[in-house]
Amino acid sequence: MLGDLGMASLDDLFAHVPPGIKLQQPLPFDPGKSEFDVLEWFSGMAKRNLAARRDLVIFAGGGAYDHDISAAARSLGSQGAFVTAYTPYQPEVSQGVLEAVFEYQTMVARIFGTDVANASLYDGAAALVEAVNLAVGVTGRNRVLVSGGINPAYLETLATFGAGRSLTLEIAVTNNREATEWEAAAGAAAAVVVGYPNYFGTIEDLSQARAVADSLGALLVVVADPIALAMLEAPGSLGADIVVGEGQALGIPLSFGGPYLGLFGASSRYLRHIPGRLVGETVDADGRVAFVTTLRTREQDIRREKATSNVCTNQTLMAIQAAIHLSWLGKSGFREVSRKCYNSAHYLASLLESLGLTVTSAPFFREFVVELPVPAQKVRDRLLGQGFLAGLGLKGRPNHLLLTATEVHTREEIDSFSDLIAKEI
Amino acid sequence: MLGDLGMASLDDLFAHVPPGIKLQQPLPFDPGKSEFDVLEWFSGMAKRNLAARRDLVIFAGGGAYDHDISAAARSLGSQGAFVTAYTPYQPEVSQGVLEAVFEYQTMVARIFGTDVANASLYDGAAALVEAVNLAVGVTGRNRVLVSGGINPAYLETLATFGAGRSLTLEIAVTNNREATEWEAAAGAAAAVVVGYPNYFGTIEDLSQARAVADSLGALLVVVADPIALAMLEAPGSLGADIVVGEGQALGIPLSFGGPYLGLFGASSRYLRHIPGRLVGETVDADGRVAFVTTLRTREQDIRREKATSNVCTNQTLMAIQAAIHLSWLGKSGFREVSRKCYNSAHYLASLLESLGLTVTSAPFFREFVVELPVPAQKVRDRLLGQGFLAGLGLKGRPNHLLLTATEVHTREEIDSFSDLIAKEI
Amino acid sequence: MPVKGVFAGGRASSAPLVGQASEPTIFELSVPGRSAYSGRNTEVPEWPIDAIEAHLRPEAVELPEVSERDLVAHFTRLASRNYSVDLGAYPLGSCTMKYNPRFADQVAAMDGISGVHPGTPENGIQGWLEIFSVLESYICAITGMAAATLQPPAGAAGELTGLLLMRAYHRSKGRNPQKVLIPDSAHGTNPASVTLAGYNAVTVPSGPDGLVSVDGLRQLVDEDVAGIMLTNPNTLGLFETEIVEILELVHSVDGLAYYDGANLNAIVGIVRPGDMGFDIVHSNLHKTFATPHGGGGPGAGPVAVAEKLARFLPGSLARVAADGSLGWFVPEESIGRVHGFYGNAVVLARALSFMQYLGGDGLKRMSELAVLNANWLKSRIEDSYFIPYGQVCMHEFVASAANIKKQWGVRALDIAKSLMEEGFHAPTVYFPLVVEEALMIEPTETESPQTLAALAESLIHLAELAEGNPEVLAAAPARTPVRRLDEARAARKPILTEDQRTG
Amino acid sequence: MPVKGVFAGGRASSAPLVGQASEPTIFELSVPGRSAYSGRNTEVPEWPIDAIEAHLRPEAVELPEVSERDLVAHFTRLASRNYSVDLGAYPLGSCTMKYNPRFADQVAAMDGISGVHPGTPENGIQGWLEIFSVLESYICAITGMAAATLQPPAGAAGELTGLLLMRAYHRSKGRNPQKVLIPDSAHGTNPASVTLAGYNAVTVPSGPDGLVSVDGLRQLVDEDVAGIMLTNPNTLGLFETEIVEILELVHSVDGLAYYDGANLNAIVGIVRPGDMGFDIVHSNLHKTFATPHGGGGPGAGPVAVAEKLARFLPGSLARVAADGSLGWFVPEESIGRVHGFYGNAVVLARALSFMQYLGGDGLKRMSELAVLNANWLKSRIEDSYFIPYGQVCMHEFVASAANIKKQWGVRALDIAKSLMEEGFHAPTVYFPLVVEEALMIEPTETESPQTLAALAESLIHLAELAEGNPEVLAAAPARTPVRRLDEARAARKPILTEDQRTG
Ligand SMILES: Cc1ncc(COP(=O)(O)O)c(C=O)c1O
Ligand SMILES: Cc1ncc(COP(=O)(O)O)c(C=O)c1O
Repeated sequence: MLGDLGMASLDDLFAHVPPGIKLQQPLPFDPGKSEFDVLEWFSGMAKRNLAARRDLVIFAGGGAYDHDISAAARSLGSQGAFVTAYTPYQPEVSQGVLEAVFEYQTMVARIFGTDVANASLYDGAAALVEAVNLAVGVTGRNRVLVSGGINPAYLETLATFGAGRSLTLEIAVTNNREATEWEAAAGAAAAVVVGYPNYFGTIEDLSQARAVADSLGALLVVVADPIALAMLEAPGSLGADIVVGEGQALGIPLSFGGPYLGLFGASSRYLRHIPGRLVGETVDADGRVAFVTTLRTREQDIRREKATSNVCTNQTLMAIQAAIHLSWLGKSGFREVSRKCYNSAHYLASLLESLGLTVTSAPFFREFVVELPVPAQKVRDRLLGQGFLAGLGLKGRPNHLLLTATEVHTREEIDSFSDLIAKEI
Repeated sequence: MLGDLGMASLDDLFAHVPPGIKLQQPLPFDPGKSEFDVLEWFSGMAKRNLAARRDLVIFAGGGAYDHDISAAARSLGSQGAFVTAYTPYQPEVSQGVLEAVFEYQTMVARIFGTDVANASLYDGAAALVEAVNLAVGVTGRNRVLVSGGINPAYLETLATFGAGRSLTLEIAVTNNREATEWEAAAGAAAAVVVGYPNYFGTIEDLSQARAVADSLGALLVVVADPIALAMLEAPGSLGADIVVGEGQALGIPLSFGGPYLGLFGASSRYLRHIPGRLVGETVDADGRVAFVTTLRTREQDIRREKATSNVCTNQTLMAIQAAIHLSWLGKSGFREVSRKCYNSAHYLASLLESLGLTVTSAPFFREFVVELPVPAQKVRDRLLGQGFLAGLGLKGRPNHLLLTATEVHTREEIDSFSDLIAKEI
Repeated sequence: MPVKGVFAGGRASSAPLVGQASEPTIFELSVPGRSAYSGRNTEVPEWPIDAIEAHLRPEAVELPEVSERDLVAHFTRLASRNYSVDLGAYPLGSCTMKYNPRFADQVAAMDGISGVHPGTPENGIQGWLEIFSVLESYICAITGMAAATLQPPAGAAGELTGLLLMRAYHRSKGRNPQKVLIPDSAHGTNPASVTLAGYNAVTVPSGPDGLVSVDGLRQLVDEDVAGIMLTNPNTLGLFETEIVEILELVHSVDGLAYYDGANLNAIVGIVRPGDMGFDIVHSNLHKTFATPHGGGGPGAGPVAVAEKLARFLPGSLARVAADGSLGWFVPEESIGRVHGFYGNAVVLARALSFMQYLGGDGLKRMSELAVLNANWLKSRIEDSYFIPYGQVCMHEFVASAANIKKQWGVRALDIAKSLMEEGFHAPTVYFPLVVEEALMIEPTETESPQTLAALAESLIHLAELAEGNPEVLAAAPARTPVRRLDEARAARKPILTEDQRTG
Repeated sequence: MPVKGVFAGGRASSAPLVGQASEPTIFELSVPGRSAYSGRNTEVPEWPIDAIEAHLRPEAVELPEVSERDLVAHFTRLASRNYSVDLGAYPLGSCTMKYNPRFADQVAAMDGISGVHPGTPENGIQGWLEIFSVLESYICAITGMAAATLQPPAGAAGELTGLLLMRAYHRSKGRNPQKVLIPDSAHGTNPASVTLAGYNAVTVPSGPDGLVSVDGLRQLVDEDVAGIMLTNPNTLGLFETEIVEILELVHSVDGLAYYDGANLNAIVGIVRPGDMGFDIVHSNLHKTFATPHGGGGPGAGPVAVAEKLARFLPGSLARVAADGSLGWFVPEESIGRVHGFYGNAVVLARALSFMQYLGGDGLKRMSELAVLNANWLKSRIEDSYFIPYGQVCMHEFVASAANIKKQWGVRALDIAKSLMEEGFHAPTVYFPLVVEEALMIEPTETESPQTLAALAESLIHLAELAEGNPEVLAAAPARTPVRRLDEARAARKPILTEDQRTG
């Protein structure tokens, strides 16, 4: 092939690269390895991590939950046709991805109770950032009132990206049942942001949040746990303008925090301001139903510096996997899993209360805060050695633990966990 | 649906089954379980087995070898389109399976040096049985001269099925280098059967076996190890009429002995007597190249009691997986793996010899017999506790071990193994 | 600059989504020097080759030389040219092409399942032994038998094993009867197995109702009868209602009764072969218990037997040893092993996982729904196709295109090929042999009512189409990856390898 | 008995292999009461619901109700209607659609990789921390940078992160410049990210050779310039030969230089952004390092920076703690986290496995072959297509259909759509914006010479076809699962959910 180009060596291809900057030494890496050697290295690494079920019973959530994932979702979601395709820019040969995403959008919109949903964002935190950006864009304001019950990592992400747009974030503190205290706020704002249930597990009163938003002329942005929404009233029905959330619980492995799935639903009022891709239905030249990415003029590749968002690559594969897993759960299974999470968490809370501990979150759904008479960090460390991930610590509250339980936990596991906690207090 | 049939209950469907024989009580099984509960049960079982690499370094062969399997073969071989299809009776919608099997047949024929190969049989033992049946069929005789160097399990299987056709099996004993001593045999026979390398690892002299076969008017049936054939002269080129073997080493997991892959190649002289399916090339109505199962008149569904064999379901999926793995190895990789097996086995043998032990197989390729000064069973038991499967015992030879090593074994593993053996003797 | 065949390896990128593009063989894609292989770095020294110099091959085996990328694309494109259960309905009679639940793939992939060497001592395989032992008990409970060998790797292997057990039984009594009775509707493996077992197959004609008649059978039964092989329901999908009488007749001359379990999907939890009077039963786990067919295999065909035959079973059986652990056990009068190791072990594990998943009730429901689906589909198409045996069927039924052929010249084959054009797999055709222009249809329990309705609609549509447009059916399929093949050409000068192709 | 729509759920069995059959949505397949679900038996007591009674949903969410069988068939059929790298060539410019080696799937599937909760304490994630730490060192060595955050989950997220680092740098110096320079050929994410970072995008026009001219740039550079964003090679596939001078100019006003790593596939092991003078570099691991694109994601866009910027990086970074173990570390002046956890961790692991698989030499060879393939393909088609910039290209090149359009009315879009009919994926069209009727072609290093030859042949064939038969190209594709879509209709009255469809 070099000969066809009239060249003698591969180096000739780079003759126009200024010699002064060319790399003189080889890359300082080991020579290539066989796939078996690479796999062995990674399996060495994997052994030095504590894995759910294999090594640990996990009572930690905080936006990442240990759920059972159907074999169907695992295998259908990993088909090469989905995994090795690009963004469906050529719909004639991308109907598989497009139709699956259309189904995903429908499921998210129904769970959230919103008119529409997009084709996915990076994760829950990114979805929140985009929601606030939308609100800032449509209101032309940059003040945002945020509940202190939001996932602190999301809050930090919002603050990081908010720096670019000079957002002012005002935090509303939470009270002794871990619910937001909306001070009598005044002045105009772009958005009011609240969790549902919030990070501490408490089911917030959305009608109150809606009232606050109305009083500030702000959009109501709700950060929701989709598993809870199988049973709880949809935020969209309770007045949310935008609903976002983390979709990991919908059939995505724990994966050390990623790739996850940013869920984004909104009222169709904001249709032309929605970030990310949208798949819509249309027909082909023969009149057959078909799907296509639509309203593309919002997107960065067309609108450039005036785009509603800079998102390009998103989390399509996770969206497809979630659509498959949600279809596997189905109407009744989704509700049953949700109910089982509720049961497990409440059963665990009741055991801890019977040890004399106080559960502060109320009412909660599947995650809650418990106060210990000893440092939470010590308890977590001790239980890790005994095969339990004993929840998450809470910043600035050294004696509190954030716990969750799901449909994977057996009564026996919950009982043992509670027994071990009893020994620590 | 019952209504459409004018029925009131599912029981009505079985009204014509005599009540006297109907099952009165429910099946005595647990109620159905979720897939997660089933998986947990099996993973409990799996933990109680010793797995290659995870728990054991395996120096045992005997027809089942620990080889590296490419990720490509694993994943391409498990595509639903191959896994969940039936026998390709409708070629218009089965070109995937058919073309893959055609490729497999070609690879087997080339490895064996035979004109043709079939689409697979159950395993190495079954392939040997079918080969002898073919010989019995074409010669009209039922006397078979079998080398004592054949895998004893294959020999037993041959004897079992031979009972149906009243075969007389005469066994030729092996000598002190584990090679067959062909006594000056006389009288007509259907087949002469020899291993290559044989069960004890010795590379038999096929020209001698061919001469014996000629003297008896018999077909020469060779049971070959395909990995060795990457380096050794093809049996077909050395005069074998039929070559069979176990294909597990060509990309099939150890799988506790199955599903494996019966390889079967033959001279085209016997084309119309070959057992099992054959895929051939033809064209479709538009003249496009296409593949189809052919020479079907040999088969049981057409020829019934006069068929050359009763095989129906075979091991197609394993044949496809072997074709993929062989393609991944390629011309040079296949040879390299073979050579590495040779290196490992000879390196191990040399270490054991330097401990003063005697290796009896000669010349050997990748498997050999070693004589210990202590009971082999004791050594195997002790090493199992230390993470090594120390070969296989040999019937009637309590102080001998059959050992192998492959391309997966590191020098360090072989060294440790030899050190541990040193401690036992 | 025209670009034509500048490189070996031909055209690499075919177009599966637009259909009808041929895929080159892997050999055509091969280019000298290319390779996907990379091997583990083991540091084992290169060993001199002189000891085996005389035995070496002059040239390396001509395996394909392709990159991993080209390899993956090739086999992905091949997969895209194949119909499968995963894609849609596969109503292939006698084959029980049901959906294979996905979790069983995870069972099969576990290290402690797939990575175990068959030569591992008993204390290193307690999990496997328990899987074998539990599966044996499930099979015995379902079939009504006392003990089972799990070795036979497919139904046909099970048949031959069973017939050898029959032989061993008669031998043990000092007898040597020569005949095995087989109905004319039997599957081809039955007579073939009979021959391989050294018996003579004697055909039992079916009666006008498609069933074995006791009176007809009586003529054939004498002291030379070693046994009978039956499926029940038979291959017409009909339950042999006189089964008890039939088997009593065979037993009256000390013949044994063999049950071909290919049709077990109709009766699990409802009636057991043992209770019908059978002595030997094979099960096709790849049919009834949802282990995938793999494009033609692997399967598993365990053989279960009544108490009186247990002592002849092939070893190794998983049994509790004196110390309470499980171990291998070989019956005293064993006929000997019938597989190189212990059978298609991973297939066996898959089948057990399916049984546990469904449980006792679920297994019974499985058969009930299989029978319901078949009857419902039959009732939907019976105005369009001649149904030679009209009674309630079991899990499958046979329709006939004989009338359509007579009137419009459209054969069963044309219907089958046209059904592919409609997006379904074809039914089994021209089997069983006793029905002219047979279309043997087995929907299985896993197809939904709407799939059955769609299938019925297509079948009815084709019967209607036959009237005015026989040529359309004769030309079908048109839009499949390839059209009808020249099968005669394939058989006339067989091309079975790439070398025969080019040579 | 006519059979029409007797059941809800519509037609379930479509016909992917014959193409052009629509697949119903999963909602259309749904039938009340059906379910694939089964849940673990945990024995946790049912807990009273009264505490949350007031918050309950009146009705269950209308998720699909399908059997697992129908679920599997549906998503298998959808997959069969999608082109992918696994099937064939995907020469989509700017996207680096290379083959994704299969073993990386096994890395991703390991329990100890995919099953780890991100909230696990440091002593339970030493393996993950080492993966992060080694990957960071690989990325720094490849880009010539000092430290890197692995958090950004895609290229665009990396851009915004990088621009916020730029901001933090200027702030730390008490400065507040407002402009970021971007060439007119830049990818849309660049200007969009600039806006989101609170900067103003200032467009730098390309010179006639497709490159940024130092002189032109000089006019735009002043104290208000926060920095410049470039890819090199640029989106025309051309190496900015004056890159050193360009960046010196920007640095002369204390501006920073951002490298958009989308085109890194051209230069690994050959030249490093750090050595060109860049301060901030994002890498698209889903492009250069072969993590699969997933139909549009997930990706990973780590951002590496020069020493002077390391103190601003987002936490958490994997660093060696006092006791020698690895732990999380947050730089003192960190801009804060940019992901809910630690980024797309499993994608990161895949990318590292690819780097280790190729090794140092292999990574360099990868880029060399990517550039070779692009140049070779360009040379093959340059008599048929106008190549606006004729110099040696890097890993991709831009052709133009402007002349073909002018002469025969055939647009770049028609060529792209026709190429699908030929069995290839289309190239990127109408980008970069600076080329009329652009066809942006990136073959990648993983396509073989014969695939490139076949692709060239098809492209040449289409250019020839344009002459006499423009209508054929305008009507293409014809045999794909669907034909050209009415995109205007989709945008006019958007139907984004099943409810909007039926409602
Ligand atoms: C009725 C009947 N008997 C026996 C068999 C043979 O079973 P196998 O294919 O597993 O060998 C079949 C297989 O199709 C069958 O349908
Ligand atoms: C030149 C260039 N820059 C940036 C990006 C954005 O990267 P990502 O899609 O990962 O967000 C792309 C993606 O196509 C690109 O081609």
